[in-house]
Amino acid sequence: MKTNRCSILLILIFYTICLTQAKIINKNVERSLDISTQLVKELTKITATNSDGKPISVYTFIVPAADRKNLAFIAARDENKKELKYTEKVVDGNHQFSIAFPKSTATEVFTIEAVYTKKLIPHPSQIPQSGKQLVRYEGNLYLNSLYETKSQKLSVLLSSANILSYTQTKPFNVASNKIKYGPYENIEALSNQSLVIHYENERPFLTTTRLERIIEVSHWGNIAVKENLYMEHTGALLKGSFSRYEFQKDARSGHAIKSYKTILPASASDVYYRDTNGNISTSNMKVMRDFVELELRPRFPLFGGWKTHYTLGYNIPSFEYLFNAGDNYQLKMRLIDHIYNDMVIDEAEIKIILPEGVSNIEITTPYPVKRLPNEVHYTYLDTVGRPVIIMSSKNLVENHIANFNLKYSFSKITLLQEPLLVVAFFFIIFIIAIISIRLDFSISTTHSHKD
Amino acid sequence: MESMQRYVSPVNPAVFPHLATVLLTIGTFFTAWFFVFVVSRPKNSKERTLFKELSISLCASIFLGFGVVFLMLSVGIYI
Amino acid sequence: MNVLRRTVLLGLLVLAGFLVFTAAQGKQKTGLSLSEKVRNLHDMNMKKALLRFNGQKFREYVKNAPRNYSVVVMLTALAPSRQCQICRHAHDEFTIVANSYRYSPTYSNKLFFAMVDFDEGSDVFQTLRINTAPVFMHFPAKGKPKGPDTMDIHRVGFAAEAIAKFVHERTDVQIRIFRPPNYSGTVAMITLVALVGGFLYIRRNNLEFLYNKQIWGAVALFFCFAMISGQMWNHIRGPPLVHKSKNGGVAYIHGSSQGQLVVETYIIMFLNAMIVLGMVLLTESGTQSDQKRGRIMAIAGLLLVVVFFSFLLSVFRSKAQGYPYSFLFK
Amino acid sequence: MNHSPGLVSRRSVGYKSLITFTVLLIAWLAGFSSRLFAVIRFESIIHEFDPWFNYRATGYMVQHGFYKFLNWFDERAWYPLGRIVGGTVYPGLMITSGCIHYILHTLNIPIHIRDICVFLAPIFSGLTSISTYLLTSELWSRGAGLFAASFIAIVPGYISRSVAGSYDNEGIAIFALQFTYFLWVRSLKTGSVFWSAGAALSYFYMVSAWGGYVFITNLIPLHVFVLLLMGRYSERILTSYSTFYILGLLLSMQIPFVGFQPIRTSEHMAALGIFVLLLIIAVLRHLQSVLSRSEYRKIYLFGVIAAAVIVFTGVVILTVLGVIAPWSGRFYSLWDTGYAKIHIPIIASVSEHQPTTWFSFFFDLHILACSFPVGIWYCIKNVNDERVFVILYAISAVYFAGVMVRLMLTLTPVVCILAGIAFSNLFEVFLKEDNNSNTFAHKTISYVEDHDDNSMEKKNLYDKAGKVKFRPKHDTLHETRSGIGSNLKSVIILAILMILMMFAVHCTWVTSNAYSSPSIVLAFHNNQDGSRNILDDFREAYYWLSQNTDDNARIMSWWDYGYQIAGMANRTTLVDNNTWNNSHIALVGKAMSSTEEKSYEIMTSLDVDYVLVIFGGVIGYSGDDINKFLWMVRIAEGEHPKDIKESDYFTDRGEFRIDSEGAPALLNCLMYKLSYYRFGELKLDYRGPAGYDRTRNAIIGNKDFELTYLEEAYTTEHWLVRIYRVKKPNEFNRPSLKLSERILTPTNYITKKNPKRRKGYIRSRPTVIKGKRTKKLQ
Repeated sequence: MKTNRCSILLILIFYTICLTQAKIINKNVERSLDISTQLVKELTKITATNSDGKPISVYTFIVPAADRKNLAFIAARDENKKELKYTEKVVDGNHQFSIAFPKSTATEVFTIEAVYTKKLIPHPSQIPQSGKQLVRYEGNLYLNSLYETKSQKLSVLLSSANILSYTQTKPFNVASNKIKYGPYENIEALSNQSLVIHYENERPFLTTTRLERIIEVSHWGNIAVKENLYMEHTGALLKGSFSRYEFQKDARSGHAIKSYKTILPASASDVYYRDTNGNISTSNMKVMRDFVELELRPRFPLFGGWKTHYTLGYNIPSFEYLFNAGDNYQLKMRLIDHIYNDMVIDEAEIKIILPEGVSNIEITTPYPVKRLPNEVHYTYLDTVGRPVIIMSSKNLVENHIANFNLKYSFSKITLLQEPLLVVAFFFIIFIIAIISIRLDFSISTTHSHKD
Repeated sequence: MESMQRYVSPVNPAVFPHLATVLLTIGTFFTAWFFVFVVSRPKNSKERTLFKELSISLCASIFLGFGVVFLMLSVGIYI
Repeated sequence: MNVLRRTVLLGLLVLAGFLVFTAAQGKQKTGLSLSEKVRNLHDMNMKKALLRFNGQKFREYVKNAPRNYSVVVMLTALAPSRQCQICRHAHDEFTIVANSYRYSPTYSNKLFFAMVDFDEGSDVFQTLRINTAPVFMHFPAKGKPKGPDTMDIHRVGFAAEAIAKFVHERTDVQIRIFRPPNYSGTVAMITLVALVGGFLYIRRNNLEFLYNKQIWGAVALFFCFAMISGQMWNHIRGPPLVHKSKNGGVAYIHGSSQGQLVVETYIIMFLNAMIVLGMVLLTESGTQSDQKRGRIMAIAGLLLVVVFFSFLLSVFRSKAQGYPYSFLFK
Repeated sequence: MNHSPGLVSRRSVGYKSLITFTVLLIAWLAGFSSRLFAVIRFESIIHEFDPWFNYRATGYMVQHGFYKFLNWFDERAWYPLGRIVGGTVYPGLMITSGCIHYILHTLNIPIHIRDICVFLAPIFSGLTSISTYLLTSELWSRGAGLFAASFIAIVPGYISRSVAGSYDNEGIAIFALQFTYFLWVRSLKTGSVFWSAGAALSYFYMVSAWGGYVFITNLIPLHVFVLLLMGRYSERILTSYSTFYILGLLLSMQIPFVGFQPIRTSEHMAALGIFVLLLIIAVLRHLQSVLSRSEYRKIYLFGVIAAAVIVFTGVVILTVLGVIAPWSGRFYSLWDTGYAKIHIPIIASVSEHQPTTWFSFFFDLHILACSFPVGIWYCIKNVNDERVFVILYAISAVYFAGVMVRLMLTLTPVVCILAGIAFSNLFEVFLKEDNNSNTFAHKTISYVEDHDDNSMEKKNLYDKAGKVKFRPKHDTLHETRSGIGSNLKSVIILAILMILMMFAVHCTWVTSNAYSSPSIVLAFHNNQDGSRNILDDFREAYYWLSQNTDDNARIMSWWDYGYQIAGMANRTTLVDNNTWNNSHIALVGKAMSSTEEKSYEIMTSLDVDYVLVIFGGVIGYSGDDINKFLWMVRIAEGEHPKDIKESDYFTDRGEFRIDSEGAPALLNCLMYKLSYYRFGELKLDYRGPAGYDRTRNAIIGNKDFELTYLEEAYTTEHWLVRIYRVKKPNEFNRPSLKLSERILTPTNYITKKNPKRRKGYIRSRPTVIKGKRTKKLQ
């Protein structure tokens, strides 16, 4: 009922659009849907042709409004894995990503990678400690497209072979933890056929509700990184009581998160892992060749709905990320870094603290982020304070791990400021001593003046 | 951009602790000297001693100052 | 006919009534009424706070039914022939409780304190099936005494406070214990003061010795030694003099670091004193004019200090598990 | 020892003060670093119980400011009563660390308040040693002072309360104590108002820091009194004492927690009495100067007697009238040693209120314990005003230390002073050159050298090499000497140094083994491989509470853990470590020691959300709640003798056992159930039986039971802390009541809860009877 009404509406839109531009059809569409983790990773390979041999200048890929808030990351690439630029606009409810092709031909083969978060709904929403975590995926069996599709396939990758129910639209077949739909021929544009899969997913549903990442640059040759993380298990909630006995009895306690691995940069040293109550003594570090693997165990295993919060920090020698020519410096670092595999970050705030006395700062980020007004940070031996650059962003996933690029200029002489400060401090003390001598107090006031 | 080379600290971080110890010891030595000199200073004849005191204290404070800074660096307070 | 039957019936009724009446009379005679009991008890209590029952009295006032008061009874054997030392103490404590209840504002006819001596009421002991003394029992106003109505003296002891607590648990009567002030201490103090005063009075013409620092010093040192060697602990905890181990041996040193024995503390006191003496000798040896004397004092002092300190250390070591250090001998 | 600086050449004065300075510095460093074991082994963390409250209060003050702190009503403690923190703490500690925090932050030194709190006590230990030096050099000589400073820097009796992380009042109070005494002695010697005013100020700091200030208020008057008895009255005493008393009185009354106690309680009356006495004597002295001898004698006798009588009777009368409060219980238990055991079970239940064995004297003081009487001896031998003070200090302190273990703390400083005097005398004898020409310079120099490497020894704990290079120096020093004989001298010196060395080593051993474990993180070495494991269960549980419970959830636990829950989990607690409300604690104890449904009534009446118990049975941790359980029962019994009987929790043979022979009351009480819930199924090792309690070494008696009114919310990794959630009434189906109970409940419901209805019932009765009667009549 609802669907066909909106489909009518969509068809109207479709006509309006068809009037404007030439008729593009999707010759072949291969979608692969990876819902084996807490993310939904959708990779769509589209072969589009223009019916009237003209080259395709712009291809418009649409995402329904309902999914837009879940869409964390989207990118389009052509055959040889080259990024394609796109612009986003909203046309009555649908978000249209119009992809422009630099050298446009009549037939374009390209892939669109999209990552959705919070699209797998645990069902039932509460399970006991020993229960299995079941989730539902709801989506569209067909590609949401403005264009008519000749043939399309869909392959779904699940985390386990334990599938309770799934949409059965012929033709389809089910391998152990794979479902293959299609090929479906001649799908009308904007046609919508609901796809529902209800299956067991024991992968950790761990969300970083807030990440505060502080990068402090010191020109004495060190870059200190400190991350405050607020974690929450966003899977099915724990129903009833937690029993340590049960937990100890069976080693695999399904959906509970005991530990996870964080990957730090190669030369990370003096790592600390603590919270408001002090050190968390349960973590061990493995130094690999080109990264440091840190296995973090929270103080307590995380069950559905349980939260935790910790601080992770480490030092990196400056030559890893800091470059200079004369007095011009450039900091190339990851805006956010790996926390755990298939991570989801609801909101992140990144602070970059530069040394005292830097000037004309300019920053370029790999993807648009929200710039907050700069602040001033005071720490040891500071006089005027250090400039702090603050950025924030929402709904991030692993694909967002990319370098930012920060340029500033700084004169080496200012390095001497701090030592001289201390020297001055001591010297003043000595001067005071000298003066007090002149005023004829005695240094050792401990003579017992007996009369 | 590629003209830039990697930035290394003016002082090799490996030597921070040694530097700190050496500078601090020298600094304390000067302080002790200053101490004795000032305490056992004859009450009369101010000027020459004043200059000497100032010079000693200057040396002391320079060594102590740098020593303290390197001490902080070596314990991981990167200022 | 009918009349006759009526008269007979009447006669029977009268007879029955009479019988009943006489029976009632008889009952009246044999047992005291409740009010009488209470009155008697009260009168007795006026004379003595702690009522002394024999078997018959006990049955009369405690066992027999009509009671609205509860009685706390001490069953004991005070006769010297019985050789029950504890009973003496128990009796004293119990009288203290009884007195302090008797003269407390909460005094009423609801509660009485009584005692039964074995030699006066042995039958009571048989009826209650008791073969030990002393036993504190509470007879509630209604019903028979149950398990918790017998005071567990093995656990709580029979100090007056404990008895008062027991009474308060069983019957809601709060008793504040008024111990009759223990005069022995004060008497001793007064005599001491008197002696000292008299002494001073006799020696009033020369009070030099008051300024004798040696005496004062000795007193102060003795006090310090007493405290350091844990005499206060002994005073509070009352440890045994020595340990008799199973195989007949006698242990003078308590094994653990938690406790100590009386003899042990004396030993320690002695060791401390020796060490102090040694140090004093060492210090004095310097001030001697005569060199030889000084030498001897120094050597003696050194020996005293070193030997006794290492001895003390080894005693300490035997008590502290895993203490690594020792000086001369283990 | 007191000399005019003119005699000796200025340069030697310079060296002397330099060496003095160095020794004090080294003492400070040694003391500081020997208190860091806990930080090095574990981390910079606040230690056991009370420090957590101080830390929390400090954090509050730093966050909200001083005035907010002063009238802080903490509704997270003693639910539902709450606690007026500002009026019930000694704020000195918080203010001190708060000020440090403020200063550092104005200097842009961003140090977290936790670290300041952790390191406050070690830093103040340095100040303590300096003030001890000052006091001792007032009393005897600078050499003795250096000895005393080095001793108190590392003596375990003081370290036990001032290791890094034990953020407690004593840490700074000892400094205040020593400094007050120093200023008092100085003022007594000089008779100047300046010093006595300083003493009053320092006394004010002491009052603001610790309840132990009562010791000062009684010791100084005692000193004055004894001086009067010894006929050592002088204007100096009059000046300094009257200044000190008046100022100190006024200042001490500024502390909210102290308030009017200084004029209302018996503890403070001695000071007042002495003050009056002193004034009267002063007046009499004055009269003596004006009157003739004969009449003066009469007046004198009369006056003194009258004064004594008046003061005494006045105090007694006021006490009887209740204007002056009698001795407070904790204080009274110092005199009547058996007092607490009978009347105040909570005081008796604390282990540090026990008397002191000789073992712990030696454990805490080592050689000082056996050498400080020498100091007393010499102080008495050549006595003067200030030495009278130190003698009294020693005597009283040693008595108190004998009565209570925790008062060892007040004994330690005076022991250090006197031992310092003793040893300095010793070395003075044996390092003295025999030709007595210009003795003093050499004396002090030799002194100073000696203290120098004496405290070097203290440092030797950290580098053992140091000592060796000093020995030859001694021999060279003494070879040239004649008299007692240089060899003998050097032998003696070596022996004494050896003993001092052992003292230093002992101190370090004791500190590292006994006094530096932050009882919230446990460490144990497992035997097969020497590896060191860390049990972090407490923080695990508290952090779980702070993260996964409602922000104002109410948590019931035994009072030991109240402060930690408030500090680490930041949740509301029912009872905590300042045990001001006995009945509340007894209520919790009752809930713990009665059956599940009975305690559910109590818990709902206190609307408890979670119950936290400590259970050591899995890892063999002996300090858990089952071992404390008897105290809960006793304290509960004290308040509710009807419902709780200690005897019910013992077996017939009067023993406390948790296995199947255990008393039924114990096996079914809440504490037992919460501790052993699902423990019966757990096999610790393959051979061992299930449900084997390692702490009590027994198989638990009540194995498989289910909880009706609570559910397990969380249990830490080693089962050390177990948290249960109290179910809401709609969350469980109550066990069906038997018919009798069903009848019973409404009756006592009417009688107990609701008197109105009963009244109505009574009123209705006569009317009915009347009605019948009237019918009959007609």
